[in-house]
Amino acid sequence: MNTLIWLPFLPLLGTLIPLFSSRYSRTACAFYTAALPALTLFLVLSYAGDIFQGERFQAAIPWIPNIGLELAFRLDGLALLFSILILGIGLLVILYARYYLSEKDPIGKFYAFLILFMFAMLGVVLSDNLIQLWFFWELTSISSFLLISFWGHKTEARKGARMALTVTGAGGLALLAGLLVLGNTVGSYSLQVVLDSGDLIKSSSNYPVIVVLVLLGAFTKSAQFPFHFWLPNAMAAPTPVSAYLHSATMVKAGIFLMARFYPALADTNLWFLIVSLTGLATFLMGAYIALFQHDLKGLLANSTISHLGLITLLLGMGTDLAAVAAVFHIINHAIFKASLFMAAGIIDHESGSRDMRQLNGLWKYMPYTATLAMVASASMAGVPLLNGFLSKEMFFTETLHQASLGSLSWIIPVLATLGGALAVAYSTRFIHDVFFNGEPINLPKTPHEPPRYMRVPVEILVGLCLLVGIFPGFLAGDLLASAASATLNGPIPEYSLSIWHGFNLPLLMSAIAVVGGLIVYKNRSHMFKFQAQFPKSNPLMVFEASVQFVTRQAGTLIRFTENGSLQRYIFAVLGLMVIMTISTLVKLNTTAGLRPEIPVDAMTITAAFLLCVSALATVIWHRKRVVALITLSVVGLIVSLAFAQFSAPDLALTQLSVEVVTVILLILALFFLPQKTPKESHPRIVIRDLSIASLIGGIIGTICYAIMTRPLDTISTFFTANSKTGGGGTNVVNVILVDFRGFDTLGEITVLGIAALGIYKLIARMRLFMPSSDGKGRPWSDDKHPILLSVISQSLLPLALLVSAYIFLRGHNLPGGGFIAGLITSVAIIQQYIAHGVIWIKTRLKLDYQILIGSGIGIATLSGLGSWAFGHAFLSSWFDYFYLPAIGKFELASAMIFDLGVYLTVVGATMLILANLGQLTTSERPVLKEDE
Amino acid sequence: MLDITITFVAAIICIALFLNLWRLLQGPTLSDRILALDTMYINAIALILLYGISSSSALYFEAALLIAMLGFVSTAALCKYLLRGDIIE
Amino acid sequence: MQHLSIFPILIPLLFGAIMLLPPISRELQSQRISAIIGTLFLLISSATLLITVDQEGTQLYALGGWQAPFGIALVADRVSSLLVLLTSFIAFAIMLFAISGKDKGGAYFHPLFMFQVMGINGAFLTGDIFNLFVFFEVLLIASYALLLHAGGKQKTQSAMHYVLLNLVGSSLFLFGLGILYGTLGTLNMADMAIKIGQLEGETTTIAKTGALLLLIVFGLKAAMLPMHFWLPRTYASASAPVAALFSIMTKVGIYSIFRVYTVIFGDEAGELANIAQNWLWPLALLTIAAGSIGAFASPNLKTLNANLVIVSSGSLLVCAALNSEGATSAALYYMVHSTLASAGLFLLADIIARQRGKAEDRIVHSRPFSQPRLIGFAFALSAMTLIGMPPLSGFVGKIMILQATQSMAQTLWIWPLIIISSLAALIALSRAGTTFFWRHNGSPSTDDIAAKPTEIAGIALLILASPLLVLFGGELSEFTQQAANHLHSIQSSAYSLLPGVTP
Amino acid sequence: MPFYLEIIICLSLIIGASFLFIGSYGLIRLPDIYMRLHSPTKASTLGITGVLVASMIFQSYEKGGFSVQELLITLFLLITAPIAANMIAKTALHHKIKPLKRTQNQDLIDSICEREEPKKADEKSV
Amino acid sequence: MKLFPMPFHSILLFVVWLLLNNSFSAGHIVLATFFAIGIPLLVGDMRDEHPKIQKPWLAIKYVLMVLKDIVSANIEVALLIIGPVYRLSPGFVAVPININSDLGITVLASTVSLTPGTVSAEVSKDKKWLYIHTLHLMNEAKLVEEIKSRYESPIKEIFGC
Amino acid sequence: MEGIYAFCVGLLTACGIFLTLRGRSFSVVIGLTLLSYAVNLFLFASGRLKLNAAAVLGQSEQYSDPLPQALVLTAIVIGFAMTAFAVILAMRARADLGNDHVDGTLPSNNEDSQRSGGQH
Repeated sequence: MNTLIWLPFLPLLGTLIPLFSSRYSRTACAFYTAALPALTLFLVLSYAGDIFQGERFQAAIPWIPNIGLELAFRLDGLALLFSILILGIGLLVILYARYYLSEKDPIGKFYAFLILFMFAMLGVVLSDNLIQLWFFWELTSISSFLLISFWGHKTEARKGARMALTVTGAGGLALLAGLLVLGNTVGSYSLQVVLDSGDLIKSSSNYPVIVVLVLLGAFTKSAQFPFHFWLPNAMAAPTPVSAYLHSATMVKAGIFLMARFYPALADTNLWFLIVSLTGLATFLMGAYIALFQHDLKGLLANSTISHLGLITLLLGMGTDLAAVAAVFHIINHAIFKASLFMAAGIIDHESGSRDMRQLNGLWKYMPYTATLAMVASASMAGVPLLNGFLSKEMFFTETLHQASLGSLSWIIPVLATLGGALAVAYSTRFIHDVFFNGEPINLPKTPHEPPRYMRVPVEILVGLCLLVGIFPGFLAGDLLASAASATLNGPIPEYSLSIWHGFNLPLLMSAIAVVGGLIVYKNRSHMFKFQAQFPKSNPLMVFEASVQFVTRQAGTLIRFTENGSLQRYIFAVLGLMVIMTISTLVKLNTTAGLRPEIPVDAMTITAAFLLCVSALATVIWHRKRVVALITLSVVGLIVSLAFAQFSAPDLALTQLSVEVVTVILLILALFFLPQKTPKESHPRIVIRDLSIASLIGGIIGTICYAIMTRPLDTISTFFTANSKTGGGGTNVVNVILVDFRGFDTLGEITVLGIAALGIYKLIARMRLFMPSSDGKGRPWSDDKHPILLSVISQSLLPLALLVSAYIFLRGHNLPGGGFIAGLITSVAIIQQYIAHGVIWIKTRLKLDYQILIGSGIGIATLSGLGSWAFGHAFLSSWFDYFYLPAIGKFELASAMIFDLGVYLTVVGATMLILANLGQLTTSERPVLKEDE
Repeated sequence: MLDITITFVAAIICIALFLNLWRLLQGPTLSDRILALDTMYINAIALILLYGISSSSALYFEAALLIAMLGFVSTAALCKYLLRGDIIE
Repeated sequence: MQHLSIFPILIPLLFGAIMLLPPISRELQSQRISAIIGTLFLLISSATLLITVDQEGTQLYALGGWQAPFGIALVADRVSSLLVLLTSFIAFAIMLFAISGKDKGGAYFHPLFMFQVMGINGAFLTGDIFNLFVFFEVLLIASYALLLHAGGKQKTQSAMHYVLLNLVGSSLFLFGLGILYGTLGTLNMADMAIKIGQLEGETTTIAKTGALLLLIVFGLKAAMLPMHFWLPRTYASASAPVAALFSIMTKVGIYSIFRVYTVIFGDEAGELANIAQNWLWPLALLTIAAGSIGAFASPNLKTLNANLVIVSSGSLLVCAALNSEGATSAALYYMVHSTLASAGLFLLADIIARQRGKAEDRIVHSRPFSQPRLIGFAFALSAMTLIGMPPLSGFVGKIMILQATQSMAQTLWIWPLIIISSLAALIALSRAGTTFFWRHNGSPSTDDIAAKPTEIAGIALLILASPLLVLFGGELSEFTQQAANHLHSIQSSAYSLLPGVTP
Repeated sequence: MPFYLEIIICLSLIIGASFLFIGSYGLIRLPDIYMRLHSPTKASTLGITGVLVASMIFQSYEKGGFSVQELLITLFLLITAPIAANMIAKTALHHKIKPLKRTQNQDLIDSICEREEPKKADEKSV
Repeated sequence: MKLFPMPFHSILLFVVWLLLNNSFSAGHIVLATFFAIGIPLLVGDMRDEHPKIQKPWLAIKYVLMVLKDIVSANIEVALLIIGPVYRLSPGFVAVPININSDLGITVLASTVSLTPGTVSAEVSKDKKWLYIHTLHLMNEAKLVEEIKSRYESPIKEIFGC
Repeated sequence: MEGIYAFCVGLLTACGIFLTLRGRSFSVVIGLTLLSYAVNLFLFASGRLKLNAAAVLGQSEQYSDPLPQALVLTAIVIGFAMTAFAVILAMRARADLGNDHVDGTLPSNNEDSQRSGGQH
């Protein structure tokens, strides 16, 4: 029981072995690599007896219950069959690859990928949970991608692998969707539950969706028409990979999926139509195309497609016997196709070519291999006494026994016979063209027999072909029976596995197929000529071209939308805003609320008028930058007056000082920017911008009005009530800033500090454009530091500092505070810079602004941390009143330390910004000719 | 009487502000505009003080003080810009 | 540890401040050491916080001792503590990466990094909407500065767009805040959630405009269409550690959307219940589409990754639009996954660009890598994670999102888009990967450009987190489920945070 | 408030306002920048002093103490106004703005601009 | 002296602090003293060397005189402004000065600007000439003479330069 | 009064937005400054307008809402920091990219825009 849980993980453990053992000899590496799969195979086989008795092993542990994923494995007949195929053929491929790969190829990596793939495949077949099944399903896609692209330096390998990955990946996604719907419909992701609720599924309205999605997954993986195109291009992989992936495992995953969900999904018209018709089409088309391949592996790949189509067709027919036939053919196809691929690999390996136009008459050079290959391809063609014959007979029988197409049902056996004929034809071609048909033409190497052990896997497989063909019941009976029973999730129908059923219609069909195939082969030159009329379409090219087309189109689209125009980006944001807010605001019936308005007075009107006019002037003159700056100052002034009028003295102070610093900054910047803005907006754009701007202005104004005229209950009464008692200050705004919401302020000074640091970064190593003349081409004055200004500034500095100290100290109780004080100090220092220049200051003022910022933020934080010592929360304020003789009562509060931090940060940040900016220019200023 | 006077004075200062604005918009030279701005600052101080009187509150004094201090800096900076381009050098 | 919930904010703040002061500010080496120590502390405290929250429930921290709704409260619930831990984790990993040389090229990298982390953590933890604004600004301004780290024309250009757009965004944020305060009279999100249900008459309409304005702001941060244009260029031009750190920034926007539109404007909001969802629907889907198209069109790996960030944003927005516990849980899981994955790939892209010489990370053939195996392996892992292929974490998140859809109409819209976007990622990343690792000419560079041990460690931390997310997916998804549960119940997300207020 | 105080306040307000007004009026009325400079620097300074005096008296009375903060503003303005005027004048001169035609000694402007001694220094100096 | 690098400023600061706070309480006197000593120490470096006031009483007298002049100047200018503009005859005047300290020149220039009808526009590079603009220039020589005698010489005396 | 106030806020917003949509960094910065004025006024107004009601205890009978004032203060400071950054960034862009267009490249249809640029 528990073995089952870690059984699939045994090979996974093995992925590491080759990586570490590759430093030893290649043989050792192969040997060590094979150890774990062999062990796994042994363990799996140890279950076989019980399974043949009809038992089923299941084991599960929860994993991610929220998505229905659990680690659940089951080992029933179908899983057993596939496990044996995967592990058995895998072992043979490991052996084979040891000889196939050249010294240069990193064999460790190859084995690691191979084992990884083996693990994934094993996971798929052993899964007992839908999500887990998909999990491993995708793993097979990835690991097969790695294998196919093993020779990644080759373009075909890269592209082929990518195409395989894309197609199977897409299918995998569809499968995921299908499985999720399936799980939803059933209410469980447990496979057993799903298999047991076939009726529920088939009667559900989701059924078509499930079928289509699951089949998409299966068809892409199994290279069914119209998704078949990736498989031939995956032949760029090393031949051991093809032998493994494209015969027994990867492509069979799709088939496995259909078989697995057979009880749950099959046996409806929809299923029949999709599956059998797809299978039929694939069967014929693959066979037809295979005939015209000159590449040995291309032929095999297309024949694989064809055989997969055959199995699909069988699974689609919906009869129990057909399902048995399908399972049987899965076994047979795996055996003969793996051996054929290996044989092809040997031929390629020993002769250096895979082109059947060059490869001729190899019988002479490698008779032993030729014999093996011939047996295997005879099996592929369906020659009696070989395993291929048996399942093909069953197939023909089943085509005769179905009637789903009504009166047109005869078409299916006819077409099946045609397909059989084509199979015979390409098999014959494989045999005849390669081993006979004259002498080899321009082969790179002189062919010879391969190393002894390279043939061993082929021998084993061909032996199996024969043995199964002759003693089917003995060798494959139990396996087939249990697998078929698992597929059907119930009892299996009566069938006979004997070679001889007497003369009957299927035998006749076989005979027709053989004869027809030989005739077709005989007349192949006509057909080649006929086929040559069609333009050769390389799916790889088509795929690449279409990917590139999509990429190009996407690029065009992206270049159109993300055209790098900020104006457009901002417009998009604003446009969305307009749409959103207008759609809401139209529901606002009355703008004005019930709150009585304040009566208008002359001062307000004046201020409003000044504000509006200067704002408009700023807009109108924004191209004359200095003028715009002046009008902007007016706007700022009026805004601070407005704050003052509406009872916000703190705001007025802050706004004023910030405004001045901003203007100074803008003036500084203006020097390095063009003095004027060219007129470059198209009138249409201007109109557009004007309309959106006025729309937004209207919206904001309306909302503002609507809010102001409605009464409101706020939490602020708490602040006014607790400001003095809890915060120790009478200026509620300041108490909020340093106490109630001190955390905001901490963030705010951090922002300021960061801005300064960022600006410092910006300024560093900046190469500046410095105009040697102003906007009208006038040279600058040579009076760097007007003496009147310098002298007065020196006198003003102590006064300004005093004022800032004053503002700072009173902040807690009256309008003011650390921030405004900091700005005043900064402005005072800036004025010194303006009056005296950087060099003068540098020699006199030794302040590291960066340290100021750091210590400011640090002090503010530490003042907040102080409260921890008393067991209070961060930033809990503390204040008390003290009495000193002769001075009287005074207040000390932790908020003041916090405010000091604010002050320092503000000074540091502002100065770091402005002083550095100034500093930068001084050294690089273009020298003017004084006498011009 | 005080109320009437204040209203009257406020009106006068408002007119003065309008006149400043006129000059500011009219120009013709940048110096004119700066001068107008400077004058505006002074008138704004008066306005604030007046508002302080009318609302009998001393809270607005600092605003006036700040305008007096900062207005000068901003004027000086603007002039320095026109003279030298770079105000901190 | 009653102060635990503020540690994730204070630690980076203090470390950032200390790094500005001598003697640490003088030497790069000591800054590096303190940065590592700082992020490590941060990681430890965040993890402790998460554990505490998981065991003891939501931690409420009233700053200054002022109880909500009057003071600012930090709310460490499952959602925020998870994201804080995520932030701290990637910060640690990125810092590990950065200290081997990427922190050169400009001053103040470490303090800015710290401040940015502080801003992100603060935005996650705060329970006050204005404080959220403040932390938004902290993280934004730090990101502006960091974006310009190590200079270059492209950076300047993209920074210009990024900064100006976000400045507009900040203005809108304040408008929205003004409207909400003007109608609700409170700033605490829990309190708002309660008061919004009591609004009457046309005030609700006004409040709605405010809410929608906020949606735009958060959408801008989250790169929601049509406001995603800034993202690809910005992320692609940022230097690797910065871009990696940015990968959590879009998540801040998403997180805010969840916070605001499931808690404040959630089911209990009366007339204003679930107002955002109608808008989110189409925009989220279009965002996925736009990101996928962008991924196709990306000329280089960083842009590609940036576009995938947009796709992940779109997927998360879809979850927000779905507005169910399952969807929120899915979103939380997906957020963790996609942040780690894209951060890892951004770092990796830098190594890739460095070893490919002139070709940098453009998807063209170039000289081979000097460490092809290591890089190839890392690339494969992170590509699979981003595509959402098992066995890496992407698929769990994707499945959770897919499972969260309820109605047929939802399924019809969401599933194809999400699936197609995965396919687009697959095609784009496989194209990039095959080109990078297999299309070569010349020989690898002989310069000393090999990834340094700490760089590898940083990348490994991020990339290898992905399989762990799958391995412990059960526990994690259980956690996110509880977190979502908490977020969707107004009882736990609002009333329980306000002592003395009962429904 | 005692009547005499009210009168004083009103008077100084009105005087102040008138000067402020004249200052701004001059700004409009005078024909060139150099002349305009005079009116705000002088008239407005005095005007503001008037308002300040009014405010001083008023606030002193209101607070029942002695409020002389306003003096500080006056001090500031007295210090800064001439410098501001000087800077503006420098700017105007630097930009070579033509003064009114009838301005005397226009030939000085060039040397002022260059900040050199007057070209006709010998004749002029006393 | 080291405690008071700028004695004049110290006094000024002391007074201004008390002015600002409108209070003569002990606490404010302590603070005022603190700032009066502290700020000059802080900004002591931020100054060029300037001559000290040699004759404080003369300085006070000078200030009072200037204040008186300011009032008269304002009235005078106000009348000029209101009066007919066409009668004004503005003009530039170059005033030779021989104060050799920047502070002195500044004080002179400020005074000139604040007093009747004149605005100081520029100081020549060699600091020998003060250019002024007059609103109504009637007698150039007389104006120059008046400036020199009424303002320049007291300033020279006050600063002793 | 409220009407006028709202009108001013709307107008400032409109002016700010219009300038923000211009192509040159300086105009955009000016626009953002205008916009931030509007924002501050708007946020301030969310606490309703009151005359003579400064929120200083003991200075008036009734108090205006102090909270929005505190918020606006924070917003002003943050706005200042942001504007400063944007301004310097604009300079940096000019230095790095050679022009002051927000997109870093001049629109192709305009040749004479370079004229306003200065020398190094």
